Amino acid sequence: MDEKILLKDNIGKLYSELEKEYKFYAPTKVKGNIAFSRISNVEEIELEFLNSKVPPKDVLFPQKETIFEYKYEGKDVIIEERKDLEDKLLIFGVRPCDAYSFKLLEDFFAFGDFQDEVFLKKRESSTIIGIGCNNPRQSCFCTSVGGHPFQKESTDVFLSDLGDKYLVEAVSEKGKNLVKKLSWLSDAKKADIDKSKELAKQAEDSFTTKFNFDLVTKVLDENFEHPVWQEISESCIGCSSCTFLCPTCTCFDVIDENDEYNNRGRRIRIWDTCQSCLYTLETSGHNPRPEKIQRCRNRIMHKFSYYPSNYDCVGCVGCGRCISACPVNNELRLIIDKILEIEEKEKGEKISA
Amino acid sequence: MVIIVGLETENKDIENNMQEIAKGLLKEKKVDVIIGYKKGTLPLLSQPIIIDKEEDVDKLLWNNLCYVNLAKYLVPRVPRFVDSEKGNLKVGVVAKGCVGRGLIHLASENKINLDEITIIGIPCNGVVNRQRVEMEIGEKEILEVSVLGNNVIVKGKDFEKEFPFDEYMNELCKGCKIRKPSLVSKFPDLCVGECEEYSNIVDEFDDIAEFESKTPEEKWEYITEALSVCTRCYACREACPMCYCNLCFVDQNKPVWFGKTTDLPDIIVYHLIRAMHMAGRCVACGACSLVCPMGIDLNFINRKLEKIVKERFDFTSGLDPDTLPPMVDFKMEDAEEFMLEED
Amino acid sequence: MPNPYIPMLTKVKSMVSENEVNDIKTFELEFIKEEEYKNFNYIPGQYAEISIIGKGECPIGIASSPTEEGTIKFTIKKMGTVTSSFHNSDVGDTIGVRGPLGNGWPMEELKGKNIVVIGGGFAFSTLRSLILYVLDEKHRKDYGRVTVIYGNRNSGEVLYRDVLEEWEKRDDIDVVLTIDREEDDWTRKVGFVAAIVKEVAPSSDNAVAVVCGPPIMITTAQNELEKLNWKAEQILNSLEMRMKCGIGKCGRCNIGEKYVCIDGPVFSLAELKQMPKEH
Amino acid sequence: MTEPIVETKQSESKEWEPKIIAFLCNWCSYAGADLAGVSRIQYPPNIRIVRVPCSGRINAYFIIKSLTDGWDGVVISGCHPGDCHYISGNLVARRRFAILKELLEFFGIEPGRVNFMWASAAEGERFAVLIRKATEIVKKLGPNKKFEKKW
Repeated sequence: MDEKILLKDNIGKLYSELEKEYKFYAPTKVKGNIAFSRISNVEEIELEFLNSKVPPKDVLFPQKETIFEYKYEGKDVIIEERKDLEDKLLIFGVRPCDAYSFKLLEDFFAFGDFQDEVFLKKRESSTIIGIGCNNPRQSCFCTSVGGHPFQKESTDVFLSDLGDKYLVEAVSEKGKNLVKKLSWLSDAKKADIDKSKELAKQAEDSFTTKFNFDLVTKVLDENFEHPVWQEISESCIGCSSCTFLCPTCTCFDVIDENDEYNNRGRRIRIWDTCQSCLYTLETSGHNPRPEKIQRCRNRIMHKFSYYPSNYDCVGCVGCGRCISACPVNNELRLIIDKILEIEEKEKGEKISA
Repeated sequence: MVIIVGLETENKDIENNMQEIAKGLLKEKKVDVIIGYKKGTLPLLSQPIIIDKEEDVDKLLWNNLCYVNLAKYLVPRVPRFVDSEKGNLKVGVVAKGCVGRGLIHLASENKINLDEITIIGIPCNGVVNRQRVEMEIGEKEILEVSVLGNNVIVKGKDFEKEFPFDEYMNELCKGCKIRKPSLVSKFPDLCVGECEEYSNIVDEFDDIAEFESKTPEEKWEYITEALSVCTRCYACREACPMCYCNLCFVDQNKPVWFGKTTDLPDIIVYHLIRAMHMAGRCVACGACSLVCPMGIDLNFINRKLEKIVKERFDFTSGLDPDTLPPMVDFKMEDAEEFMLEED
Repeated sequence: MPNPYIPMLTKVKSMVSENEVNDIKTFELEFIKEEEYKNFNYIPGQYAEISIIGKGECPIGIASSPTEEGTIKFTIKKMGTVTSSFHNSDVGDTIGVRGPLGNGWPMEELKGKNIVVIGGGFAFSTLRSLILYVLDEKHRKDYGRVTVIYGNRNSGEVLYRDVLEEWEKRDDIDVVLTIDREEDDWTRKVGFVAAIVKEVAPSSDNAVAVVCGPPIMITTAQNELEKLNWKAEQILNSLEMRMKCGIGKCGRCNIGEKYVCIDGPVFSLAELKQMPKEH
Repeated sequence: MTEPIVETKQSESKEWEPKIIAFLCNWCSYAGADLAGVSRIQYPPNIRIVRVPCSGRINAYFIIKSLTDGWDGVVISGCHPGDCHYISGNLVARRRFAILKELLEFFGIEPGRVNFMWASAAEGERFAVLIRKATEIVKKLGPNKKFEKKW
C-alpha cells in the first residue's frame, strides 16, 4: 500500500533525518502567534494549530528579501547574485489552502515573458508537506474557490491528522522520493485510510460560508462604477492588515539599502500594499488611485475579476485571514454579499417589470 | 479601580439610552447622520455603522467590543459625511470617553469644527483586550462571546472559558479616568447624553513605574522583544484618530528618513518617532493595540507619553478645545533638568 | 533564463543639458559588456528601468532610436530621488539598465501609413526615437508622410534642437513647433497643442496619430482629433505609471487586468476607452 | 557615490574614539564654538558640527537619523532660554527635547547618547567644557550598536 503512518512521537525522527538535507520550516509559536519559521530543534514545532497568522508564503516570498547585492569600487559596481536560491527547503505542516496559494503564486510569478527567478527557483527547490484541515474555521471558505480542506494537489506529501498519528500520502514525484527515503514509516491500514476519508467528509460538511465566485466575477466585471463601492469602502480605515496577511498578495516595493561604511549595499524587495495611497503615487504628484474607494475596489477587483481574466481562477484561496484580521469588521463575506445584492436587485426588478 | 456591577445590565442601559438619544436627534433633525457601532460578524468584533434613518437606530449597539475610535472617520470625513450641496453634514458620534477626547483634541488642532458634530456621550465601562483573550484561547476557534455578570465568557466548539472582565480589559481602560466625554462649556449643545466635567485628573502612573526602574539593557530587550513581530502594516497608524498627516514620516522619500524594512532597527525607529508625534496628542483609546494584526501591545508606550505630558506640562489631551496642546506651546519655566550643565 | 531583476551595467558616456533651466538632461550610456548591447534589441516607444545603484531605480523611455548605434540615450527630468541623483552623476559613472521593457510603438502596424506625431513637453523622448527610426534610410520607404506637432511651455524648454533643425530642413517631414505664450525671436507657432492640431488639421486617411505628453494635453489633443474624424483605433498613447519592477510583478501599474509595464505603455485610445479610468 | 557619511571606523588597535554629531544654532552656539576656537580653548575633536538656523529647527528625525546612521552620540546646542534670535524657538525645542530624551530612555537607548545644552556666543569656555563632558559620557557608553543592521 502507498499510504504510510507517521506516529506523532516520531516527528523528531523525521526532523533529524530531513534537517541535514533541507532547510526545515515548520509552524512555531512566536509571541503567541503561529508562524512558519526555520527551526533548529524539533521541540519548536507546534502541531496543534488552526492556521498560521502570517501565511507560509513568507518562506518563499519573505517580507524583506534581497534581490542582489552590490559593491562599489571607485566608479565601478560589482553585482553579486544570490547563491542561496537553490538551497533545498522543506515546509512542514502547510494547510491545503496555503499550499494552493503556492500554485497561484507560481502562476503569477511565471506569468508573461518575464519569470521571477527569485521566487521560482526557491519554489522549485522546496518540498511541501501539507496537513489536512480537520477543523475549518467559520471564516474559511476554501470549498468556494475550488479548494477542499483535504486537497492534496499542491502539496508533495500530504498528512491527515488521525489523533496520535498521521496518515502519510506521497502526492508528487518529489514527495514519493521523500517518502521512499523514510523507510521506517509503517504501512497504513485500511481503517486509517477510511478514518482519513471520514475526517475529510466531516470537515467538508462543516463549512458554513459558500460563495458562487463565477457569479461574483460576472457581477464585478459589469459594475466597476457602482455606488456599492462607496458603501463598501466607507468603514475601511485603510490599515492594510488584509493584504499583509493574505497568502496570495504579491505586491512589493524595491529599495536600495546601503552600508555606507563599507561602500556596499543590497537591492531588496519588501511587501507593499495596494491599500496605501502612496502605492500608486507618481513622482509628478499624479495619483491614479488617490481615494480609499478606488483602493478598496482594486483589491476586490484584483482577486475576483482581474485574476480570473488573466489566470482563469479566482485569486483567493479561502483561508479567511482577511476576514478575521479586519479591525473594523469590513470583511470579505459582507463585501461579497453586497456585490451579489446588486445582481439580485437587478433580477428582482426585471422579474417585477 | 472602578467597580463594575453587572456588566450585562450596564451595557443594556447604555445601549438603550444611546438609542433613545439617537432617535431623538434624528427625529428633531439635529443631526443628519449618526456614526456608532453595530454587531460584528465575528465574535470578538464590532463594526462601525453610519445611520441616517430613525428606523435604523435599533442597529446601534454598545458592548465591550466597541474599540474603534470613531473620531477617525471625521479626519478626513468619509464621503457620506459631506453633502454635495449642503457641504459638511452635522454628524452625531456615539462617543465613549476616548472618542470624545479624540474629537475635542482634534478641534484643538483645528482639524474639525465642533459646530458640525454632536457628541452622544456614553459612560464607557471598558473594552475587552481582544488580543489577550485570543492568545490565551490559543489555537482554538472562538465561536461566541458573551458577558455574564462581570465575566466575559468565550465559547468554542469544545471549550468554554470565563475571563474576569476587570483583568481582561484593555490595559488603558484599566486606569481610565475619563470614561465619559468631557463637557465643553463653550459649546453647550455639543454634548448630549452622559458627559462629565473634569477638573483635575489625578493619576499615579504606578503601572509604568516598574518598567522605568529597569536598566537600559533590560528596557531595550523588552522593547525589541515586544516590537520584533511588527510587520509594518501601519494598522496602528491608520486606526489612530490623531494620525491624519497626508504624508507620514515613514513614507517620505525626499529625503528618505528611515528604512521601510522589517529589520529591527527600522521597526524601533518607526515606533519611537510615532510615539514622539503622539506626545500630548494621544487620547488613550488603545485602538492602535487593538487593531494590531500581530497583537503588539503599544499601550505601555502610550501610558508613558501620558505620564510625561502630565508630569511635565500638566496636560491631559481632549478635555478642552481651547487649551493649546503642549507641543505647540511653551513656558519660560519649563523644567530643563535634562540639559547638560557644567559641574 | 537570467534573473530579470539584475541590471546590465553601463557607463555614462556623455550628458547634455537639454533646456534653459537645466533640469532636463540627456544621458548617453555605453554598455560595459558588448554582448549585452547586442542583445538589447529595442523598438521606439519601449522603456528601460535604469538605476543608479544604491539610490534606486525608475522607468524611463528610451530616447535613442535603434538606428543610432553604439549607445542608448535617456532624457531625464530632475524630479525625485533617483532622477536627482542622475543629474548629480558624472561621465564615467556606472548606471544599471534593465530592458528593453514594454510593448513600444507598433512599428509593424504603422508601415505604409502616414504618421502624425503630437508631443508636449519632455514626453517627446520616445517620439524622438520613433521619428528618427522612421526617417532612417533603411525604413523611410516603409512609412508615409510624417507630421510632427511639438508644443512646449516656452522656447527654453524645446528639446533636441539639433535633430529638430535637421528635420525642418528635410522635405519628407512637416515639423510644427509651438509654445504656449508669445516670445520675442520666436518665429514659429504660438498656442496650445490642441489649438495647433485644429489649425494643422491632419488628415485621418491612412494615418495614425501618436500622442505623448502631459495628461491634459493628451485629452485635449485627442478631442481635437476626434472632431477631425479620427477614429479611436487610430490614436495611440503612451501612458505613465508608477512602476517598480517593469516586468508585471510588483503590481502597482495595473489598469484593470492590464499591467502598463508589460501590456503597455502604448495603448490605443480605443483600448483605453475599454479600461477603467485609473490612469 | 555612496560616500561614507562617517569615515571608516578606526582600526581596533587604537583606543576607540566616539564620533559625535553636533547641531549648533547659528546665532549662539555656533558663534560660541567659533569663540572657543579663536580663544584657543581646547575641546575634543570628536564632534562634527552641523549649523542650523535655530535649535527650534531641529527635528527629532535629525537626532534619530544620526543614531541610525551610526553616529555614537548627538549634541544639540542652542541659545539660552530667553535669548533666542527668533524669540521662542529654543523654548518650543526644549519641550520637544524633553519628550525625546524621556522616550529614548524609555526605549532603552542610553540617554547619554543624546545631549542637549545651551551655550551663548560669549561662552566659548562653557561650550568647550560641555563638549568635553558630552564626549566623556558618550565614550563611556561605547560604540552605538543598537541601530546597526545585519549584513
